[in-house]
Amino acid sequence: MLRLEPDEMASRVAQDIPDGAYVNLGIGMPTSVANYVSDDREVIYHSENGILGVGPAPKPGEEDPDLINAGKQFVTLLPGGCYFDNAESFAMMRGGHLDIAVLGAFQVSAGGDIANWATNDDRFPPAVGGAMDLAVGARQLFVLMRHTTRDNQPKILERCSYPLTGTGVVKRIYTDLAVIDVTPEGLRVRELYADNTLSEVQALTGAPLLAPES
Amino acid sequence: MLRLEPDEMASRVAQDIPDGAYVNLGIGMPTSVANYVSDDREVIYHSENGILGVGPAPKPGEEDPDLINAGKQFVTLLPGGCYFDNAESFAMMRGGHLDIAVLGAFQVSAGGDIANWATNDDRFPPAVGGAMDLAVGARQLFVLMRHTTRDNQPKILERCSYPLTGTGVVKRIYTDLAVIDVTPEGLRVRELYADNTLSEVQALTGAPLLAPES
Amino acid sequence: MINKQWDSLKSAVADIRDGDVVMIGGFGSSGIPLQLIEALRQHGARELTIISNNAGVREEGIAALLRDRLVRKMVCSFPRSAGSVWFERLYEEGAIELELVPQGTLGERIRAAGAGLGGFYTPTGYGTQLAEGKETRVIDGKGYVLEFAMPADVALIRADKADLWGNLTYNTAGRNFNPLMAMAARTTIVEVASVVGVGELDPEHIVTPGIFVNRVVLQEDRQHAAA
Amino acid sequence: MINKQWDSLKSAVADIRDGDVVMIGGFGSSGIPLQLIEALRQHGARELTIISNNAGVREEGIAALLRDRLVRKMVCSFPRSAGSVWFERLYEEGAIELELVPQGTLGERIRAAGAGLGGFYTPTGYGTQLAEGKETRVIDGKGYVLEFAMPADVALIRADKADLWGNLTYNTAGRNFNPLMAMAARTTIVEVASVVGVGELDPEHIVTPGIFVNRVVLQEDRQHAAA
Repeated sequence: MLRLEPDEMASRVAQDIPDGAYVNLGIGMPTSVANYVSDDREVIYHSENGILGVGPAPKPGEEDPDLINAGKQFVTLLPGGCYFDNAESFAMMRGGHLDIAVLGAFQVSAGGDIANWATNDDRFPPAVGGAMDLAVGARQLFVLMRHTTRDNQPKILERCSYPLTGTGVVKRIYTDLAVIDVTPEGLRVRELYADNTLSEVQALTGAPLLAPES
Repeated sequence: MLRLEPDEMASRVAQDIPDGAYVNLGIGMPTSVANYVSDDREVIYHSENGILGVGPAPKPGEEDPDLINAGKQFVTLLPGGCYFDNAESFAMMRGGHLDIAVLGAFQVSAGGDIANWATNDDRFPPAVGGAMDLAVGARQLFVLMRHTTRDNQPKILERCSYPLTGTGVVKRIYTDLAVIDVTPEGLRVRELYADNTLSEVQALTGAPLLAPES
Repeated sequence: MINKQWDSLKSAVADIRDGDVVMIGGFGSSGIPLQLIEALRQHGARELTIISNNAGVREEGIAALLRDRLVRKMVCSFPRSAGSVWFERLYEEGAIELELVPQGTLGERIRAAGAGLGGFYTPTGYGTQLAEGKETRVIDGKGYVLEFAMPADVALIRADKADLWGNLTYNTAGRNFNPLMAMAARTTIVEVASVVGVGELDPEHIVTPGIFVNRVVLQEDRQHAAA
Repeated sequence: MINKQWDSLKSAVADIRDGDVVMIGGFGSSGIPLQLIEALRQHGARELTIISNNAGVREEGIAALLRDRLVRKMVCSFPRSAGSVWFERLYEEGAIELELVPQGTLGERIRAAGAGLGGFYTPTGYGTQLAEGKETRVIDGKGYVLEFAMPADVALIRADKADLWGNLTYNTAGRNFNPLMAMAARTTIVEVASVVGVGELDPEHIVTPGIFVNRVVLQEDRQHAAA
């Protein structure tokens, strides 16, 4: 069975980012999606800390100490970009102005619930950041995650066991095995990579999968 | 009995505007208060349409069509002034950031209610503008009005008969006869003009007046 | 390449439909999209709900929409100004519905829609006629009125400069409701005095980020001036 | 003449009291008033409630307040970052209270306090653990959580330039929570990289109007640079 590498997963998401889209990429693997959006597409990246038009990392020595992204990495601003405060930034997120948000997740449910901010391990203090605002607000919420945990347990489930970030909000799931749409009828496979079969992927999934529409 | 002229009334209010104050002057007679604030005081005037640091009228021919005050008159901006949108402007008003607002009124009650936006005449469509936001938000709300109606009926009453703008918000009333504080104990005369006596002023007032504190 | 500029006022408003809720920026004569309003009048959509601070004076702006009887309902804070004869006439005839909203509440309801909030508690209007029939609540000893978000189908706004991404700056006090309405409508259409290239506006000085703007149209006299 | 400039960080924070609620601007390392925080640490007020997006890393900023055990409670969205060792240690010890607030709700609660609103309905967190025990409401078919305004005694913020009236501009993404916190505290204290004369900031480019600012202090290294 083919399992995509992280860069291949990011590249697959990048194919579905349309020209002219306003996009928020979550911390971690989603951030790398930008590296694979082809140059003929003008995509405007949003960062929750108050940037539209996020550009690539600056050259060493040219960092602006205030110009970071949500992951606290130094970035640059593209021509046409701008700055704003937290209230305006989250108005963009919560108010449905972003076309697409791409988030990582611990778990996604068949109904489109997402859990990505806390495990049930209470040794560590919790932290939520902007995840819940993104989850409720983006017009389309894409999840980018491995299909299973390290010990091969499914991360796509009937119901999430971890604390929820948002309910009924996920539109599409990109994993290392497949692309899956969350639909009113249930989880519908949109694409299987290489020769992966529905039954192979189903075996690693904790909720029923519908076959791709022909 | 001495009745101040409108310019004298405005001048009397101006004496109580301290140096460095942020002040909103309502439409009509209150607007003229600015003409009497002495030059040794730096007062920053707010206009609800989105200006701090409102300056005097422009010279003829130098009007900026977008630069008007709440009364729709052309104004200028003082050095140090700035512009902002309606939400930020009313955040200043409602959020308690203005030191003083001076409003005209049809009626004021003994408990500090103010009625200044509508009469009970329903031939005309109602209009409220920013009056209710100013009434609830300014740290100190001063009312500047004639003591009585044209036919000598009191405008200071036990209860307002006109629709209210705000309840329990007026701090001080400047009329053509006296200056009156709204206190928890009731209306207390702060100042009687010239030889006006308490009983003369009381006769034209629809609520009990307390004598000035000695 | 992203280019939000439309070539005419007429085409920019052509899909506004009968019954639409239309926000119109401006305060008195300041920051009003007069050319977009005139294009909407010529377009002729009817039964409109107009959300705007004022209701126009003489035959100008919103007053012309009223005169042509294109408006079913006005939502505003100050419909009655010197010269607002068309609003007064229709109101007297019972030919128009009015929802009177305190000015700060009007702006905040628009902002709430743009910011994805359902509603908010404001002290404005508490204990007055304008709170009658509304839910109230005492929070920390102070009375508040519950007000709900107010979205729109279309916002017609005016700015000073735009770039091709729809980033906007304004002239002096011309902001008023314009930046808020830009956030709150499904389709935001802006008329501007000039259009500049992407990157020509200082990113620190942009007031309305282009994400809130769908269509940019140059004012017609400016088009002539540039031609 | 209005002059909000104070001559030292020390004097600007000297009246912060034990038990005060203190907002601190910044997001990660961006737009943090590090010098004001250090002045507060030296001042030594205890039992503070700190409202800030993060909880500091290593021994810097808020982490140093935690290390000195000056903080009773943190209100923030993301207290756990790489290197937030002091927060983690106190949390594990049970020596600090945490109120975890989604980031957009944190900003909006601060703004509500500054704007005189009592509270608002947000969709963020609806159906999650962070809404447990909170009032919810369905508006037009969508679920919302009721959140209340969050004011403070003091806000410590950072800006780029200030004039003597307290008007502020910021550097790039250094705005984040700073303009909101400026509105929400009884006393707002700002550290800046430069102070200019009244009228030297373009009125179109001022981000925080001086009405929201009480005290301006020049950063100490900037004071030396100017001397």
